Amino acid sequence: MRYAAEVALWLLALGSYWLFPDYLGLLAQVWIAALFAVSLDLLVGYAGVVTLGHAAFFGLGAYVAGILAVQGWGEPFSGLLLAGLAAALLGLLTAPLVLRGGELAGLMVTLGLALMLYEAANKAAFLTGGADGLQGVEIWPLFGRFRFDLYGRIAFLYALGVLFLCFMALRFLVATPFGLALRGIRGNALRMAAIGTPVRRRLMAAYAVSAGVAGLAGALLAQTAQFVSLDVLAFHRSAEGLLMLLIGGLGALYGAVLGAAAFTVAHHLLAEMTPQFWEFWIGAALVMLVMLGRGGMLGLLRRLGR
Amino acid sequence: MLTILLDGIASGMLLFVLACGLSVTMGLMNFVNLAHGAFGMAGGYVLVVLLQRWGWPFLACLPAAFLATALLGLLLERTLYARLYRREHLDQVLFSIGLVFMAGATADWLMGAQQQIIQLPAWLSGRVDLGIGELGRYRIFLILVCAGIVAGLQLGLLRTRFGAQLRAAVDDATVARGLGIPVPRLFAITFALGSGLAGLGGALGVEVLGLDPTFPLKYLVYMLIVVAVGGANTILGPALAALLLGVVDVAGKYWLPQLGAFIIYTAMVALLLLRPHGLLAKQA
Amino acid sequence: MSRPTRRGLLAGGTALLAAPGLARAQAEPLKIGLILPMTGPFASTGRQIDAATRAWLRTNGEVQAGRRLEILLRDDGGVQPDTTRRLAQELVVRDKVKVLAGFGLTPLALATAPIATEAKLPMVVMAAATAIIPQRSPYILRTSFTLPQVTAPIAEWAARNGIRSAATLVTDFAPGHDAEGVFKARFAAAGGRMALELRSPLRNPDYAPFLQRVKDAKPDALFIFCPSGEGAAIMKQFQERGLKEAGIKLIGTGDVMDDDILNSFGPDALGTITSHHYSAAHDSPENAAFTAAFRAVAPNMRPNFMAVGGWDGMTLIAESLKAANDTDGDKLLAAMKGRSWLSPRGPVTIAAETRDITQDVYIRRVESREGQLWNLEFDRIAQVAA
Amino acid sequence: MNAALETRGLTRHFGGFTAVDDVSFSLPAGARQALIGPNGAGKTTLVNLLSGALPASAGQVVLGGEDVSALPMHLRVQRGLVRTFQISQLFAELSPLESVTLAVLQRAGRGAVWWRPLRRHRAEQDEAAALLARLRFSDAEATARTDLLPYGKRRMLEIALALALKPRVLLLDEPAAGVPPGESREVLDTVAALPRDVAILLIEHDMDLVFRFAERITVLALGAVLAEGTPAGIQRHPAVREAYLGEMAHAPAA
Repeated sequence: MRYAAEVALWLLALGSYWLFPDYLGLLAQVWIAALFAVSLDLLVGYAGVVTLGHAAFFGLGAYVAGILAVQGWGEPFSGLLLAGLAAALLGLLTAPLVLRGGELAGLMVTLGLALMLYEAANKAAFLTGGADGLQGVEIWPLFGRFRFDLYGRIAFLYALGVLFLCFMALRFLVATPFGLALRGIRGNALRMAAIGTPVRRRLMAAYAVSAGVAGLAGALLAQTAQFVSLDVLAFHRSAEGLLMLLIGGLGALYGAVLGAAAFTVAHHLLAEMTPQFWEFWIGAALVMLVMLGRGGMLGLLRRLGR
Repeated sequence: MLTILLDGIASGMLLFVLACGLSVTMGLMNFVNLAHGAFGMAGGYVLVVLLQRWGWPFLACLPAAFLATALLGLLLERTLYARLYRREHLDQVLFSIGLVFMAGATADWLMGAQQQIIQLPAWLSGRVDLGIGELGRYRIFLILVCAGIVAGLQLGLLRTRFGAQLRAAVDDATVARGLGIPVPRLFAITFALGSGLAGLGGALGVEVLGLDPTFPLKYLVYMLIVVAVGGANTILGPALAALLLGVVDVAGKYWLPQLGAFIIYTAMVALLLLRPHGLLAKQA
Repeated sequence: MSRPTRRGLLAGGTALLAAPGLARAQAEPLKIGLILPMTGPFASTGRQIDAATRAWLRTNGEVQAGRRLEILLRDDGGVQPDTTRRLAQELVVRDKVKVLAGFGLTPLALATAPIATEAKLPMVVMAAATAIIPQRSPYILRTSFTLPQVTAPIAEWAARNGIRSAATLVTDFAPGHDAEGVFKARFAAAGGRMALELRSPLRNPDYAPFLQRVKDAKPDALFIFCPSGEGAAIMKQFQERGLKEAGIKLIGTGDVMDDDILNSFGPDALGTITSHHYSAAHDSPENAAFTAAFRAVAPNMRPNFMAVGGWDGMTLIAESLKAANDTDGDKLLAAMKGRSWLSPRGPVTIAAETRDITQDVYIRRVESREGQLWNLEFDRIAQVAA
Repeated sequence: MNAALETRGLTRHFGGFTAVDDVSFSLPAGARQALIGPNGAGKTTLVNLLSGALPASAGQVVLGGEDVSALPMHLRVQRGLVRTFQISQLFAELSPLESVTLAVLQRAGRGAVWWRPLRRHRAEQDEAAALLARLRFSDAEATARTDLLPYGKRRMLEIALALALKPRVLLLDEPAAGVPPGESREVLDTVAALPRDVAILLIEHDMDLVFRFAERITVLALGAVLAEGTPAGIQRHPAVREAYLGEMAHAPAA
């Protein structure tokens, strides 16, 4: 039953390629947003570390992939991989700072670090293009054959493929002893220490993995849009990722995908219908969602299923 | 040199008035209200409408901005916020960001997207030579008003019955309830007070911080910094944090403009790492 | 979303009245993808251009050369270039637009340039003003202005009018760098001395410390460039810091003395001298018609330089459509290159080589007329190339 | 004699207040010892110092001859020093089976395995299931969400989590707190049935349980060791009677 639903969901995702051929660009953005939200879910939903600065890793990944391409290395897969590794490394380096203090302090440190990175990218205009964005990103054809086209066909398939692989890897990860340990830490970090678990080391590992996946998402954006702007590091990117995750439902990975799809599509439709007031309706939907129940869309589905 | 210091103090004071309500909602009600800046924006727009369109005197607009936003805060607290006190922080984040979006779009619809500009009365514009340096009259006015508010809050918290009840409730809401303190009413009044102060801060800030529909998000980060660095639950902690923030920010932009906002964020991260529970908190 | 419906009715009416056009009105409409910041910090740019395009359609009719001009408006929020780019892509792929237009800020236009190239569709930049933009794609044309174009005149005017030393304060992004570079070069060439060069961040700027530095440096004049709408905040601080009393003249490009918000600056703005290609107070029958049409659509706004960019963009598209009598991108582009017309700002030409706009630039002074503030033009530099 | 656990001059201040004051005592291998004392004597603070939940202001904690004072809690646990909590510290959203499996995996050094799924760790899961069965958890109880279990079961799970770690030294912080008398004996019997090489320190209020269980008793008052000896000796100890047992004499099984 559960597997059937999962398979159906992925088939639907792939099928949207033929169902909505005019929306491939938007759908590629959905997959990228979903990957970002999934990376957040590992951290927030499983390990229980709330962050307001995850855009730092998304943005770093985007800039690494983008700068590589500008400097003459436009091969997509290796660029993607390097971007993910760079983001994971940054995650590993900053994790001790984030995990040092209490909940609020840690939250603010994530925010502060992301803002610092934003400013750094803004000032390092020689490398990043500053506020004008990184120009001249040219990505080579996928497998040396499939050029990123105007219709977004290759972008769609590439982004969905990377999302699927990362999702399955994370799905595997959360079902290992390591994944169980993260859930344990989210449930009760004191007890985890009392059964001998090096809590900080586990959280650092989770932070690095999550950062790496976020970096992959950022790199996907840079490669499919062939452009990077400061915006990839902005606060609202972090906030939107969190919103998608909360809308979809925490701690089940699929919630992140659902939330990202719902948020991106709703945003798009509303912005198209009322270019000036879409924010109002998004806001109203969020308020309603919270007032009506918890657990996001996944929680709603589960309650309906009962 | 002195001008820079006083400028920093003025903007820090203003930040404190904007943020102190947030520190109370976080500390007392344990509610992460990211929509706090929306009350500041509301207060700003009240001032703009009263002053620019209806021609009220400036000094009458300030209490009006306070009252209007306090009332708005009370209304929202009773209808929406009160239902969410026991929910997870993440739910509160989602809810309050939703409110920010709605507030921004509403302000845009009612007032337009442009920066609002006000004309101060003559006695508040221009500069005075204090002998030690020149300072804008409005900055002096800001410092005086905000210092008055800090002093009033601190005294009110220490000397009044309401303040005593509030402190008891902050320490332990369950015990306070057991002692017969009407906690829901206390929460409502405090929330209204915090919203009103944000509104007043927003009104005072139109001249200095500017005002447009992106105000709530634009200053959210600054307000969060004040609360996180200052520590929730106290008046003096956030006040000190706000002053520090204001001075460092202004001084940094004066002497090291090429570093921009980098300084302020670095300072925040450093402070958080050194004193994770707030400037004045006893460190565990 | 009732506007297109209303517009549809209107178009029908126009077509009926214009009997000769009736048969040709059956032709496939020309879809124009208009991408503007309608929300966010630069929303005023989007509102101005949107209003101007609507005013244009009301004045000139929706049917041009037998085709209905259909505008598909999209909001990119002004700060996310990848959104602008995706919207452009969707407009091309899904909505089959034949012209892309709008583009409030430089990064947004730059991010979209490859789409225009790949789709082979004209991209009419109505606002963004960095010099390099049209070089990023052979399909980009511009109906607004470039910063070098409007900056050079004020630099030379300043040097001619007794200003020996100047400071610059520009927003830290490409147009700002353009303005800073050109001002410095022209001012120095004319014998002036640069006292201080400052750059303020694009987002969440606080101008107070910058202006304090300017005051302490005591130049004869301060040259300012900032995005449309930010001028108010600078003016405030300029007044409050007492730079005027300290004998520092405020000069700049017209972005600072934006017509949209000029009235709210108060009397302190009086006497400020700027150079720009358009003032709402420009004295010509074309401008009178334009401002009247604009007011009819947006009674609470005064058209500014953004609006005129939008209006002229529509003129360019419609005139080229008439000339090409085809919606093919390359044919439209060919018809657009080298086109000249009489704009509300004066005579303009889209230079065939650069695809950028050649126009008159005016030196203006803020003055009060009938209780309102206006940028009154007192000098003109004819036909400045971009 | 080689002590399993020993403290030397262990001290902890909170501001101006000294909660634990220069405590030196030792727990021999295989001990069945109790730590008693009136409310506020510093018992829980002492457990927190021993387990590493709190850093000591001064003094040392020596585990099997090794000074562990500077080690964080999880490293002390890995060396065999395990505690339970007076107020249950459980994983509300996990089942008892998952919770105990976590502990078993951690003990077995497989807590961070990320390359093999949980379901292929049969041995650890079987061990956890066996332990829970031994503590009379039904299959349904073992797989239900922990926060839905009755209170008594949750107290048992608290102990199960400790036992799963196969401790050398076990600190039980009021394991029967809030458990009805019948069940509390069951709790203690489970503990008493542990192998003799496990040293156990029982912190307890319930004198009945203490005298049933302990072979030696340490009395803590005002943060300092007041007396130490056999149950009979402690009962006769005049200072203890005055400071502590006196007030309890009326209700020995309170």
